[in-house]
Amino acid sequence: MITLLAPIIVPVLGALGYVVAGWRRSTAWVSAGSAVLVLATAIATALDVARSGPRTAIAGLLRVDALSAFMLIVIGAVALLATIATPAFLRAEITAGRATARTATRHSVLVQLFLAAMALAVLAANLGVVWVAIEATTIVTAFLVGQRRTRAAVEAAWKYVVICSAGIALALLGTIVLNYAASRAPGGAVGLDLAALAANASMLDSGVTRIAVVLLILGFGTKAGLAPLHAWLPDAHSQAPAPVSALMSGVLLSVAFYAILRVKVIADGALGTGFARTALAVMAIASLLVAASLLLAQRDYKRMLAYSSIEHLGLVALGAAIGGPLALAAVLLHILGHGLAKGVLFLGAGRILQVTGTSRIGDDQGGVRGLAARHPVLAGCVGVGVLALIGLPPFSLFASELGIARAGFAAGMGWVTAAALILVLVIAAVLVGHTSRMLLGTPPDGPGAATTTRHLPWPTAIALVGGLLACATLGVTAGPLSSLLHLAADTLVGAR
Amino acid sequence: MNETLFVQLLDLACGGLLLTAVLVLWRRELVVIIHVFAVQGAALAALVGVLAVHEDSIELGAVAAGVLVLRAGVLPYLLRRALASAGEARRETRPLVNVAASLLTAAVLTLLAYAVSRPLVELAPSGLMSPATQAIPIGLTVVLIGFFVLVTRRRALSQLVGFLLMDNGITAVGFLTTSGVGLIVELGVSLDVLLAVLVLQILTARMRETFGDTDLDELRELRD
Amino acid sequence: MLGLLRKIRRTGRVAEPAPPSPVVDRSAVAAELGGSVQIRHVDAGSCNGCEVEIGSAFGPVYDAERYGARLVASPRHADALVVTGPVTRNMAEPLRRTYEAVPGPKLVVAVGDCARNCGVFAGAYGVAGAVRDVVPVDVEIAGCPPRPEAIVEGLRKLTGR
Amino acid sequence: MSLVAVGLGGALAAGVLTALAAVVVPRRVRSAVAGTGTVVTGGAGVMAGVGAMTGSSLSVALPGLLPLSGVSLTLDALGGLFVAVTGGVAVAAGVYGISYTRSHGLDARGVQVVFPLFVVAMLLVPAAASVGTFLVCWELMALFSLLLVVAEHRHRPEVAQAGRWYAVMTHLGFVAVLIGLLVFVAHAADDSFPALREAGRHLSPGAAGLVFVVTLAGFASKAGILPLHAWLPRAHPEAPSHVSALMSAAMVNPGVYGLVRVGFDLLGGGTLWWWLLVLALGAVSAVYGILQAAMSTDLKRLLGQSTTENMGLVLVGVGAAGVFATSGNRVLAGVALAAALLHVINHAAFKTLLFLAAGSVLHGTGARDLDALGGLRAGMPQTTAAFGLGALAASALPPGTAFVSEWLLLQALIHGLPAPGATGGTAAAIAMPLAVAAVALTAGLAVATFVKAFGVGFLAKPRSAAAGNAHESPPAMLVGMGLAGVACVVLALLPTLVLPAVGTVSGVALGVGDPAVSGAVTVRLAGVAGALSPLMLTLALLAAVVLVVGAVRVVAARRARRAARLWDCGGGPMSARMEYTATSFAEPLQRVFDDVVRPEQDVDVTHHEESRYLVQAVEYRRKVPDRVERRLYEPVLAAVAAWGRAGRRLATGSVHRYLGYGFYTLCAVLILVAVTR
Amino acid sequence: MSALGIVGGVVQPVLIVAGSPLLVGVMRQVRARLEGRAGPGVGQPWRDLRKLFGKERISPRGTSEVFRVAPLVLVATTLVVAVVTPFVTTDSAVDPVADLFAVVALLALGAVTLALAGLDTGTAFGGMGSSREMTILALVEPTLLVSIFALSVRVGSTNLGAIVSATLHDPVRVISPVSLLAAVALIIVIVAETGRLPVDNPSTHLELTMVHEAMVLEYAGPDLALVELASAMRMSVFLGLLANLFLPWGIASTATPIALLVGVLALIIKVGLLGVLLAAGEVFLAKLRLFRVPELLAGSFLLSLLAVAASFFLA
Repeated sequence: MITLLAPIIVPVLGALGYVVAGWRRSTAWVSAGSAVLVLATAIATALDVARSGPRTAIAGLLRVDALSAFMLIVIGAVALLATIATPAFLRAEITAGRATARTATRHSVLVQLFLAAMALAVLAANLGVVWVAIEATTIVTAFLVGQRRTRAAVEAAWKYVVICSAGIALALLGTIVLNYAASRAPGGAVGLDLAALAANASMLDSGVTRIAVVLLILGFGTKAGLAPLHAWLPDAHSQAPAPVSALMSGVLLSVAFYAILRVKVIADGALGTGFARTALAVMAIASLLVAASLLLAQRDYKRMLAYSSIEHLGLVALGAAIGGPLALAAVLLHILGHGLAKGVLFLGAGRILQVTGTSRIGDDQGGVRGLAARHPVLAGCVGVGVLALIGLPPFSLFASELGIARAGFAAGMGWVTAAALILVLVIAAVLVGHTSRMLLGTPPDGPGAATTTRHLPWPTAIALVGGLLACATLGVTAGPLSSLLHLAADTLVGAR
Repeated sequence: MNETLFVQLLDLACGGLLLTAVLVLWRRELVVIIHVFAVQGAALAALVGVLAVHEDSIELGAVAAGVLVLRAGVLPYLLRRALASAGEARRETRPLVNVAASLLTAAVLTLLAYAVSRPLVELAPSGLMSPATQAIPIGLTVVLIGFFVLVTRRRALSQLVGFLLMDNGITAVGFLTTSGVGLIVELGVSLDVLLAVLVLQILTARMRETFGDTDLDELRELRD
Repeated sequence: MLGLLRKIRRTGRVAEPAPPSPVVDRSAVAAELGGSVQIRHVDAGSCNGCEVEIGSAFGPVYDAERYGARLVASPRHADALVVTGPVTRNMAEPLRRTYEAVPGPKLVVAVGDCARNCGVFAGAYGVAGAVRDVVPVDVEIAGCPPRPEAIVEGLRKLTGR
Repeated sequence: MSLVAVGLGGALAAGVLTALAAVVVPRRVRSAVAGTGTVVTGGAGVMAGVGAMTGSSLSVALPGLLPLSGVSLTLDALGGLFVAVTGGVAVAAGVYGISYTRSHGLDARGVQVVFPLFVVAMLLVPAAASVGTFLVCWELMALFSLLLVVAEHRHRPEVAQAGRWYAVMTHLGFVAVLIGLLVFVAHAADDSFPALREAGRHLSPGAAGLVFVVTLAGFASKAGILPLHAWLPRAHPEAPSHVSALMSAAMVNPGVYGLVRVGFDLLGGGTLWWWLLVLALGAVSAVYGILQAAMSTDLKRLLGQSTTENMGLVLVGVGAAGVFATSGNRVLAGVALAAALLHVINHAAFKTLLFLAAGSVLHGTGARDLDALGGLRAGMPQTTAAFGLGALAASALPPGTAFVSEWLLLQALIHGLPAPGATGGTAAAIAMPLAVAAVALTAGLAVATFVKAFGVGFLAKPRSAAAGNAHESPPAMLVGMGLAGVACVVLALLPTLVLPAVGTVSGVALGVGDPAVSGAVTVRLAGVAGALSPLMLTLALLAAVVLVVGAVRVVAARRARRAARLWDCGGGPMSARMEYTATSFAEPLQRVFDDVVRPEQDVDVTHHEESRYLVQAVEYRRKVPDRVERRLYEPVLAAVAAWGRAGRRLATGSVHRYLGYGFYTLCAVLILVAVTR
Repeated sequence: MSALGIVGGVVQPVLIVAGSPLLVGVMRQVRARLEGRAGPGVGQPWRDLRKLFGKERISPRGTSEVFRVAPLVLVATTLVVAVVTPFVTTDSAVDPVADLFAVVALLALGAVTLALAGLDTGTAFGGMGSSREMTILALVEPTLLVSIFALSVRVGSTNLGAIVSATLHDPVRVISPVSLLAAVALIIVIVAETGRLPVDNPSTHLELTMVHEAMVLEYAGPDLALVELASAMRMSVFLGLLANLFLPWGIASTATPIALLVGVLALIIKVGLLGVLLAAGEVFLAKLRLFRVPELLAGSFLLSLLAVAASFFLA
């Protein structure tokens, strides 16, 4: 019970603490502490679930199974990375005059609420509550995206809220339609309880469920950064402060996708695997195509990372479309690996922005160039992070991409998988090209150069290196996590 | 309440919903649009009220009251406040799709909504709820029109209204299908919508601070 | 091709019969060469008259090659230098270097009056001197230009054939 | 514990420990520690490889590693050969690296940590026994090598560019291998090689052909085969030299390994056209590679291009083996494959030597451009000797190292003309002579190329101050070169030490019982009347030299040798600018192959300001672009760039547009749902 | 290693070394006579060699061991070829070396060392000569090997002894189109390899037209003698190879003195005749421009390829 509620309550308490005490030297690490607690309870929950199956709390409003537990771990892990780097980040922002202690306080409060909302989203037993929680993340993060209050930040925040709200409204419509279908199920009203829906999926009217599933996938897909309603993502992720970008890219997208995974179980039960598979595969390929198209001529490294998130969610969607234990386990592993790697990269990108003052990828006119010469550790982490991101071993993204591809070919989706792999290849090529332009070569002299030679703050360094090490370790061996992975995948497959 | 009256009142409320949605599309003065939106909120509340009376549900009645307060009171108030601080720009400048074409599109969207919602309508059992179910397409139409407003209107405030239109439509569909999706979810959704509007209102203000105007086509700094 | 063949048959041998050997006493160096003398020709400032005659001496009619003399492309391959013309200032050093480049035992033949005593160019401002003023000369062939027969005769003194 | 287990385990342990040690030890001793560790790793690899080739084998399954796939390793004879080769190269490169890295500022942690790991990854590729394992080792190898390639990015802007090319092309190759193997796995019970082997027997010809062609593309790109070679002459030269050696001598081999493993072992031989394709690719690559090398003036780039050539020759051998095997001539197939594998070994030996020597030149002069080198024999005699030995080997002249393998290859090709009317007879009758011609042309051009490289680079007079001040490399580098040199000499004189084992390996790979090649001193071929003894040839040559020296002593006059000026036509001192350069040396060949290489020449005449009749300077530039690159890569790159420009229109910044994407999709999907109920 | 082989291994090199300057003498004499000149006599090359051996050795400054060793290697490679190739006897003294590829490669090795020596001097001419020599070598190699392919296909071996014996036992083969095509191709190749007209002019003094001569411009005395001897030997070896590959009759297949004598005489006659023909042919030819040479070689390559095709399709 407590472990179930803790991931929601701890951040809320953290937020309250910041509201009361404000952000200062003594409270700077509270958010990290709350992330540690979230992670710890997540692990405890996972162990518990693995041992004794799903649990519910608060009159069946919260429910945790292996999948939820896994998602909690993802939230906790990435949140830990982000919050470790946060104090140094905020301090640097304040030093640079881009933020005040008030901004920092608000930042910390909102981040805590953000964590709480995400935890609620994965713990909620009711699809409606999932929706509420996910929409809540939009509201909470809107001001985080607009934190800098520059033109670009306000613009990004507006687009973020409008597009996401519009998109997720479709999911609400879908939820309502699904509720309607459930209420008309022959075996008696089912309601919006996820487990009940999954168990009774075959009872649902197929005509109505089709509409509901389409709307749900489109709607939650918006929040997960999948095409066609992906366009908020690069703006928001590039404008948000680095730790927030890390959280948004690393977990928020996955949390939204978690909802799609839940919906897919229902859809598979009600409509057979083909329907959701087609929808997801189309969206996956479209997302990959969009990401590739916009990465090719990309000039901003934070946007580059954002588009890469679209790409990875596209891969995840492809994995979900493929279905089956292997693909779904790979999808989950991919979510975790991507969260860690992308978290590291956004933190690194934030640091690069702080030391260079520009978010342009280096070219003849300026931008970030020759970073490795001036900031070897930072550049090394970002470089290795990008290598992890393009799916090179020993990082876990390799294992998960391999798993998805293997399952894809085995499931008779060879052509789609091959097309996706080729798009991923193009994206990898582009990422490597852009990153190498930033990191390698002789550092430029004169204005726009990476002139500040301040050292990487040690917490940031720990976050960067730790995240990469975690990602690599996962790629070498998932250890005890692998049974959780399979358990979670089984919750998605077993309902069929 | 006898069945005929119920059907009549229900249809009236739904007609109000649809009409107000079309009016939002039609009119260009922002003040008028906000008024129309308030009327739509009232129509929605009426719809819920009718359902509450029909089902003799006090709970639903309370919900109806809540809907009335939120959608005909609080939200229009917020919109008006946003408009008041908007200063000069009180009219929707040229929308991306002109009014005539918008109205034609609305007609097409209505047809689409009817076509799409056929399975929903067919699923309804004959009897108690059937007249409500018949009205589902109207809710769907409102959603689509709201989305269309979102896509074609240049003012921040009109977009806000578009979003709320969608939301009204969704709520309508919710009540028309199953008389709501449970109290907690309903509350959560309403809270979310409220907060979203608040956030958007604040952002509108900030936009004016930084951009000086709220023509959304000014927002083109972030691009590739 | 057939035409050429016919021509060859009709022409037959054009080389004139060899005159009697002029060799009285060969120098020790010449004897060491044993009937095979490779020649590097150096034009140290000649008017090209002597070159024309050297050309004829190696042509089919006089056929100096039959006595074992042969023109070569490099002083490294040569046993003897055939020097023509008065040695001009610019050619004095090259001539010396060419002489240096020839592996021993080696000989120098000065062909023509200019090479022997600067001829009409004697005392001219660009002339460094006769060949013997620059490198040791073993055989001198007089004439302005010397007739091919004289050149052949001079060379036969080296080959001893 | 078998030799293989000890070796492979030792290599793994030593490599990882070395990497860890390189993190912690101080900079002073880091190069030495990393180098020594790499030597141990390589040595253990050799042990494992030799063990596997001589009969013992190893199978390990580690399901806990690599989530979702698991790791399983099996080292058999075929893999053993490649492991041994890689280990051997690593030993030489490791020793060499001790000094080289220290003197090139490469003793920062990055390179020293990655280098032993790179070796380990390469050692593991041939030991993989499942698709997952294979792919992970393959990519690890690519990752580590990529990190090593960009090690010197701060010094030369080309490095970053080379790194980009390499990263993209290697990933392209990986994706090809991935797709091919996964298509294969989809037809099998699981992703282990035994399961694939089983499935390979029942695969439909179409599916098998698809698997083969797609994986071939990947393997060919790793081996630097046309048209996927473009990265190789960029990446190999730009890496630090000991890494270049490892890449060019060892990292291209997994391409061959993969081809043999998938084509012969897993797919069971396939059909004729597969191998004709391989043969053609090999032949074209060989000729094109060496032609590019012949035009090249960059010493290391030249060596990289020569790698394409040699891998092309190997592929000719593999292709011929396939052609013979599919037409039933298993014995000859064994000979051809043995030739290919022996060439892999030989190439590894001499390419290591050459790259290490080129690195030594870089160390001694700081220059790679042949047009700026020359006269190095005075300053760096050992390096000159090493390069000379390597060049002799690479030119395939006796008593060089590659001579034996090319001889074997030609033997196989020459005997490949089947009796008229035999299956595949016509194709073979057309393919074999052309293959022989290609091999022969390659051999001829290789001679010209390496005469150029050695003659222009090391002999003659220095063409720049840097070359004039060349100094010999430190002992560790010399030892590294020495090791490679000894390997070259041994392989050249006594190929029979390895040939029987190689013959056995190729026999096993093809499923033939008898080894194709035998003999203790003389190489004898099974089923073919051919024999060659490189040792006797060399001895005969030495005897003849001694005889001639003696005879000259007797005949020639007792005169002292005189030192003299060079014959400069008596003119002023001959300056280095009058020498033939690498560019001018290659000019006649370039003219001959004008239509193939399409050189770009540019003559700029600058006139004197006062008068047009006085020339101030004449500038001649020549560039030999890679024509395949021009025709194939540039259009693709242009198309991708156009795609990128067009793609930017997707994100114009207009929120209406963004919402519109959703709205239109929603409408379309709703219509679709309504229509298709 | 049979007695026949050993005898051959002794007799052949002696014969080649002694006879090849004479062959050059004969060829020069033939040319001189056809040009209407008297000529220096057949013995003149020997006189030249004797004189050169008596002269001073010169080491140009800046040259290295490569320059000094090259003539030795050049002679040694040719000598090994002279020992192992079946010129007089069908058996070879060192059979595992008597491979056609090995022989070709050995001859190429000699050319390579000389080219390196040319580069080693660092003179413009040295570089030019070796550049041209290597270009020609690179183009000759494929023709040579494909011709060998054509010849060895029908025998099933590249062992020279085997090829010669096979032709000996099956004389009809000689008049096959395979032989004819291969022979023409080989003749062109030999002309190119030995530096005769129209590829190279052995008696030119003009540096711009030189190939072989340009490389050896720095050699003097005994070194030059070795180079000259070697090039004469290469000529004999190539002609001998040509003769015995296509017309092996007269070659000794037993170790009896008569057979050996016949073998020696046959070789002398065959090679002498070929030399005379070659020299006579040269009178009718002018030197080709360097960049026309590849056309010639391409033609010969085509012929050799046709020979292979013929050996398969017309067999």
